[in-house]
Amino acid sequence: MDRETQLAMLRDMLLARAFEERAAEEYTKGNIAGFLHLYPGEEAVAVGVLHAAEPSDYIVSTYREHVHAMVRGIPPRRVMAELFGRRHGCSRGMGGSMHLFDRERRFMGGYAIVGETYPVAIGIGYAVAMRGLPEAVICFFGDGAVNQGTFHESLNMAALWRLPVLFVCENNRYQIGTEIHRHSAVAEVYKRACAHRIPARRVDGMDVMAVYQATAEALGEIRSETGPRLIECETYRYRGHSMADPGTYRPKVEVQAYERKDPITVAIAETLPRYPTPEEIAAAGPDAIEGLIGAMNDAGRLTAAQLDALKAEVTQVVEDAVAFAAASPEPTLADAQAALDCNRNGEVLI
Amino acid sequence: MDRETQLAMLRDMLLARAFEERAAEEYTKGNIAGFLHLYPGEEAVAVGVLHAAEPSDYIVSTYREHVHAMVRGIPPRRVMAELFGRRHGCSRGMGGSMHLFDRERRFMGGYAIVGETYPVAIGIGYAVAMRGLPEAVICFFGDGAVNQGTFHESLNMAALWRLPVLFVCENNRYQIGTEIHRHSAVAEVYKRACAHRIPARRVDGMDVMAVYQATAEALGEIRSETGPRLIECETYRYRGHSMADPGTYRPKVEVQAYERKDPITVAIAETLPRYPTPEEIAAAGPDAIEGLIGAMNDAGRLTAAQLDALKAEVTQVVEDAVAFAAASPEPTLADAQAALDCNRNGEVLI
Amino acid sequence: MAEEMLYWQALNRALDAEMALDESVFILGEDVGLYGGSYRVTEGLYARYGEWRVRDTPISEGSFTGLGVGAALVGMRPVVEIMTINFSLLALDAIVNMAAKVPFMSGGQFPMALVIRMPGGVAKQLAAQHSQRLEQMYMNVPGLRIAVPATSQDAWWQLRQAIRSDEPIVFIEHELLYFSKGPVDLEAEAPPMHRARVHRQGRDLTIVAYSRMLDLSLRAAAQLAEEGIEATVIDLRSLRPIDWDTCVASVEQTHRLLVVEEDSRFAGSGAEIAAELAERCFYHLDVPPARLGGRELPTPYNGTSEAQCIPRPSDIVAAARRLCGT
Amino acid sequence: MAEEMLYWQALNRALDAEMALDESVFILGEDVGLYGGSYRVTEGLYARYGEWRVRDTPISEGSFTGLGVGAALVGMRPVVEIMTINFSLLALDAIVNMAAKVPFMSGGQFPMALVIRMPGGVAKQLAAQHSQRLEQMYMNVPGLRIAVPATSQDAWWQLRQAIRSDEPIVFIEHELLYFSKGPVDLEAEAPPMHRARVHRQGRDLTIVAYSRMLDLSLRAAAQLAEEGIEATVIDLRSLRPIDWDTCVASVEQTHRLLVVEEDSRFAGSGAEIAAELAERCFYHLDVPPARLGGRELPTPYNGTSEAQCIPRPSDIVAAARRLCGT
Ligand SMILES: Cc1ncc(C[n+]2csc(CCOP(=O)(O)OP(=O)(O)O)c2C)c(N)n1
Ligand SMILES: Cc1ncc(C[n+]2csc(CCOP(=O)(O)OP(=O)(O)O)c2C)c(N)n1
Ligand SMILES: [Mg+2]
Ligand SMILES: [Mg+2]
Repeated sequence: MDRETQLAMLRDMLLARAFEERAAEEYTKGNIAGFLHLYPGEEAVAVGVLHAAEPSDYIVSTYREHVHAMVRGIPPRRVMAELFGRRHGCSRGMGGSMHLFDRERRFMGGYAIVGETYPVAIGIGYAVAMRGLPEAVICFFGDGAVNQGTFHESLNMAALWRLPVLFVCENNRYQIGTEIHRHSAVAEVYKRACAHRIPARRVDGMDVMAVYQATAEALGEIRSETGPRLIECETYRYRGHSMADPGTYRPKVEVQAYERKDPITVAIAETLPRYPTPEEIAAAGPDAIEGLIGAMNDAGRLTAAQLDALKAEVTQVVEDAVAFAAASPEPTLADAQAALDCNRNGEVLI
Repeated sequence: MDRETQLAMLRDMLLARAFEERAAEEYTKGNIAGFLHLYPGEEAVAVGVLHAAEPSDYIVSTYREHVHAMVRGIPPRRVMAELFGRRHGCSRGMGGSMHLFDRERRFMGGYAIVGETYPVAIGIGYAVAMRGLPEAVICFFGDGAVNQGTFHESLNMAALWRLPVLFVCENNRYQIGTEIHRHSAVAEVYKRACAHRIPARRVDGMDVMAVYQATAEALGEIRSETGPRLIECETYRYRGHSMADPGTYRPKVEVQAYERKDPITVAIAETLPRYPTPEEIAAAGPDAIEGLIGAMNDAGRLTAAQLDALKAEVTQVVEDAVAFAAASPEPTLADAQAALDCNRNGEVLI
Repeated sequence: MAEEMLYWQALNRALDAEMALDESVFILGEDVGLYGGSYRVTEGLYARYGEWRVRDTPISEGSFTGLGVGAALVGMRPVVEIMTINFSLLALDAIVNMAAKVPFMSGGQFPMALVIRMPGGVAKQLAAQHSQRLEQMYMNVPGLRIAVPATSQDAWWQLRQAIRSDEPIVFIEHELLYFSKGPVDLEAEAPPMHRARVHRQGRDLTIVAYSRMLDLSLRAAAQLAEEGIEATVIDLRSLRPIDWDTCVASVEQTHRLLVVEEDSRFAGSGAEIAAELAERCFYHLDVPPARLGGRELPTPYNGTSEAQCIPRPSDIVAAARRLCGT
Repeated sequence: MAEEMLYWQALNRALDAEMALDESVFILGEDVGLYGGSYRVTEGLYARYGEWRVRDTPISEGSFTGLGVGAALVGMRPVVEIMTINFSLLALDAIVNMAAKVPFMSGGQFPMALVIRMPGGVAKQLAAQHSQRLEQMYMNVPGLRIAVPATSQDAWWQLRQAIRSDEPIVFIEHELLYFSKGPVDLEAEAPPMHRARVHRQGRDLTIVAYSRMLDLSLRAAAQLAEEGIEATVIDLRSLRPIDWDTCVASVEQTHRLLVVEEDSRFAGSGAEIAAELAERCFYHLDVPPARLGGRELPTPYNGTSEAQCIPRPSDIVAAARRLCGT
């Protein structure tokens, strides 16, 4: 891989981390409301996948999609303005954090009802296949989302009609507070694709280069019209499920369970839903960002000064995004009505 | 297998065939209305599976369930009366052909929205597991039904919690007019169970002994608390999907397609949806009923006289069922109201 | 020039006409292709347009309706057929949470030229699960429009309008109307999709109906006329939006309102119609606004009971007589 | 003796009490166990009753609700929690096609002691998909009952009644009520689950509300009283059936009706309420029966616009003033 690409990926990961941490702050300050799902820890997935995609490809994402949106090219300003619910947000203040859209960049939306991304993705894939274009659709989803019926329904249709869809699982091992072994009989998500004979593989989702590589290969295969592919990226998130989930409830449950010493105590202790502690994160090996920095250092592709410059730049970008968002006006009810009427084409109803 | 069991199975298969052919007649006469889905050709499945089950097991079936109901022990009289929509029907005239129920015999219903049988079955299985009883639940479904989201959702939960459920696919290769290769990317239904690590196998659904054997084994495993099992029975139906589907439309479509000689012509010709012709049925080997008769003959377990007696008996049973149904009164609106209020326990609403 | 056509034929012609005109129109659903559609509505189209434009689907209502949503986002005009409205419960997330909301949530960036066709209503002894009239479920959803053609002419007009519209449209047919016949003028200009139509003018009461209840109401009106009661009969044609002006104008003349619907009466579609007209026409009404709907029961399989659960012309006549105090 | 309790605590106590009494009661839903429930309603129960009676499920709303149906058929009393009403669209087949119909279709052979709990309503900036009030979807379904507790006391009473009932019950809570406080008398005898409650008596108009709109209506009534307008405020507590007698008796005294609902007004729950009362109270009404509902828009994310889409006390006051001609 050329140095430019690698550097661009590093920059996007740094930006992602800085943006999300700042979003958390702004949420605490009350500038952002609703459910806010953050991405720290998982950056290598969005960055690796989307850098391997073409601008002509379509992206379908979930409610944890700020980073996907920015890597895709939506200006951080417009993403932050959407989080603030403002008029210059990429969804004009109507969608918020969970519903970022950008038609021009083929960012087809964040979907917040778990399992919606699959049918949307195969629908776009159907249109692409019908038109015979060399485009692909990238469909993101979590490990918890594979238990929604639409997963298998859509995979079957994608395989049956050889639709150009790349299914990307961001497996962070948790469905809110439920660990994967407690929600799925088969915890290796990629193995589920066997039910539809879709070629599938697992990659280290903390290694951006591995994600990039796997994506590039899969997209190549898809473009030669061999049908859908599935990639499972093993990753984890450092924070709670959303800002509404600080995880503080956990000791209490644990204590209660231990106090009672009933037969389920052990099961509870073993499967206690919790996010990794800083120590565990450290023990798990270098962070995706540190990993990339290390690799680039070793290869002589990154100096300390360059890294500092990148960090300064993304800090500046985030600063600017917040200032932009804060200055953007609030939408009015007339704006909301216009958003609803966007497809009415001037037809006058009663 | 002892001769008694084999004879009982033969008798049930003969009864099934005679009952269904008579139901078709009664439908034509206008005594039965609604959608009527018949079972000729598939007898070995219901008979083989249900003879291997215990009276304490629960049965959940589809809209093509007259035979399941009778093999389970619901008197043909009460099934026919239900088809007639009468008060002495097993659902008191409220359910009709697609919705046979018998609480006492643990016949938990025919479900007519494709895909409903799975969640009902795992719900009963959940209750059984919770109570720690040695009962099992048998869940029937068609090949088309595996594409409903509830299939994978329910299989996952069944495997995750090791529920005592035997999933039985009646694969007759058609979802109404759509052949299996046109509705499923993987046409071997049992292979889908791999997504949930459920032991699964395929058996010849035209061989009642094979079906019986496979079911007995699977139920044994389930009773030793090893979790769910899946059996796919390859079978076919001689008639159209329902009485509303005589299949007469087919030549027309074929002709139109050929006339045009456009690129899809070949595809249409190859995948033309149709039911097997009598010749094809013959070529496919002996019918399930003939097969069993032949085997019993060879083993010296059945004489011509015995066979004749059996046939006469089932004809008589069917005759009696029709007479009973015709004599049964129609339910009234008060009966319908009572059926709705069955769980109100006398509470007086406004 | 009008020609006689069955309702399903009018729908079939409408599909054919739009598919011929616009390559972005495609059909998908169970058995719509080779089989030709459960009610023949898509007959012949597979042979004419090929499998990509007339797609037989697996039994996966949630996902193939969602597929329609995705395709519409990139400018296609999918016509999704759900075999009956009863199965649409499996597709409600796609219809209510996606089709109706995605363009709005994006701030108005995306088209949603999606049509979801399905027959509703009670047919003949299909039992409770297969005999629902669920239109009221779609009425409370901003972002959707609902067309309910009652005649062959409207089937032809409204389906073409629905396909051309960039808004998501729930298109509710009726199992018992498919084989009803009526004149269709293929050249005549269509009124707006949501405009109500006065089928008969009378001075004594206003009957508001839609879908299959139109025909029943007209039959009742004919009988009432023999008794000297002259009823206006309005076919709403659209359940979202509803053409209030046409209804109000009529009630202001007749001073009596009878809403006839096939739904169970409690919280059915008629509730909105009656509530709104009660408010708008309050000072013009001589007697309480009345609703006649289906009975508060799941539909029994038994034929006699089933018939008693759905309004019949005689029920309409009786209700009208009560309103008119005769 | 009444003690102050948060709404979620009252629900929690009700679950605990019934689980202790009856082993056939079990809970299932996403994160109801170890996590303790998204809104804490099931807190502590997993530790107390174990994983078979408090079951964390995968994200499979359709099937785990259907699991509840199956378990109820064999005499269990499942309490299914759907995380929010918005996701219940994925479970409608289980609720409408199965829970409401299977006992009937079997001719009355099976119990269906199923409770489906879920919060509904607009919370705070969750955007269109997560801000729905879908209760009207359940109202037109014979075979279902719908409880909509507005106070901690009713949360305690009605949930216990729902669990004990052998009928399928849709139990709609409200995201913004979970942390509201109110007195709960754990010993007091409960009125029937469907009985409406008059929270305030006044002579000038009748305000009919439920769930979160009760509190808003009471606040509006307090303000109206300062202006000399005395409103009766009725909390329906149940949306199927509706306690008409209580409402009719009130309207006969006040001669003015205002229905306040959170739904988008068109075809919302208020339509049935207004239509039925318009008919029953026609000769007692002095002015047209009025409805105040949410705006005809998917809910915007932006906080200011969102607030404008839901009735506020000031809107209720204004509507009441209009009705009273002041
Ligand atoms: C249909 C549906 N059910 C439940 C929810 C509530 N919910 C939001 S996110 C989530 C967990 C999803 O887990 P996963 O797919 O692993 O994604 P992650 O949040 O870990 O990225 C749940 C249950 C929802 N949004 N939609
Ligand atoms: C959810 C749903 N969609 C569609 C239908 C209409 N329908 C009834 S039976 C059937 C085909 C089912 O095929 P399969 O599962 O193979 O069973 P078979 O009829 O062959 O026994 C369809 C599509 C339905 N009843 N329910
Ligand atoms: Mg996860
Ligand atoms: Mg089949």
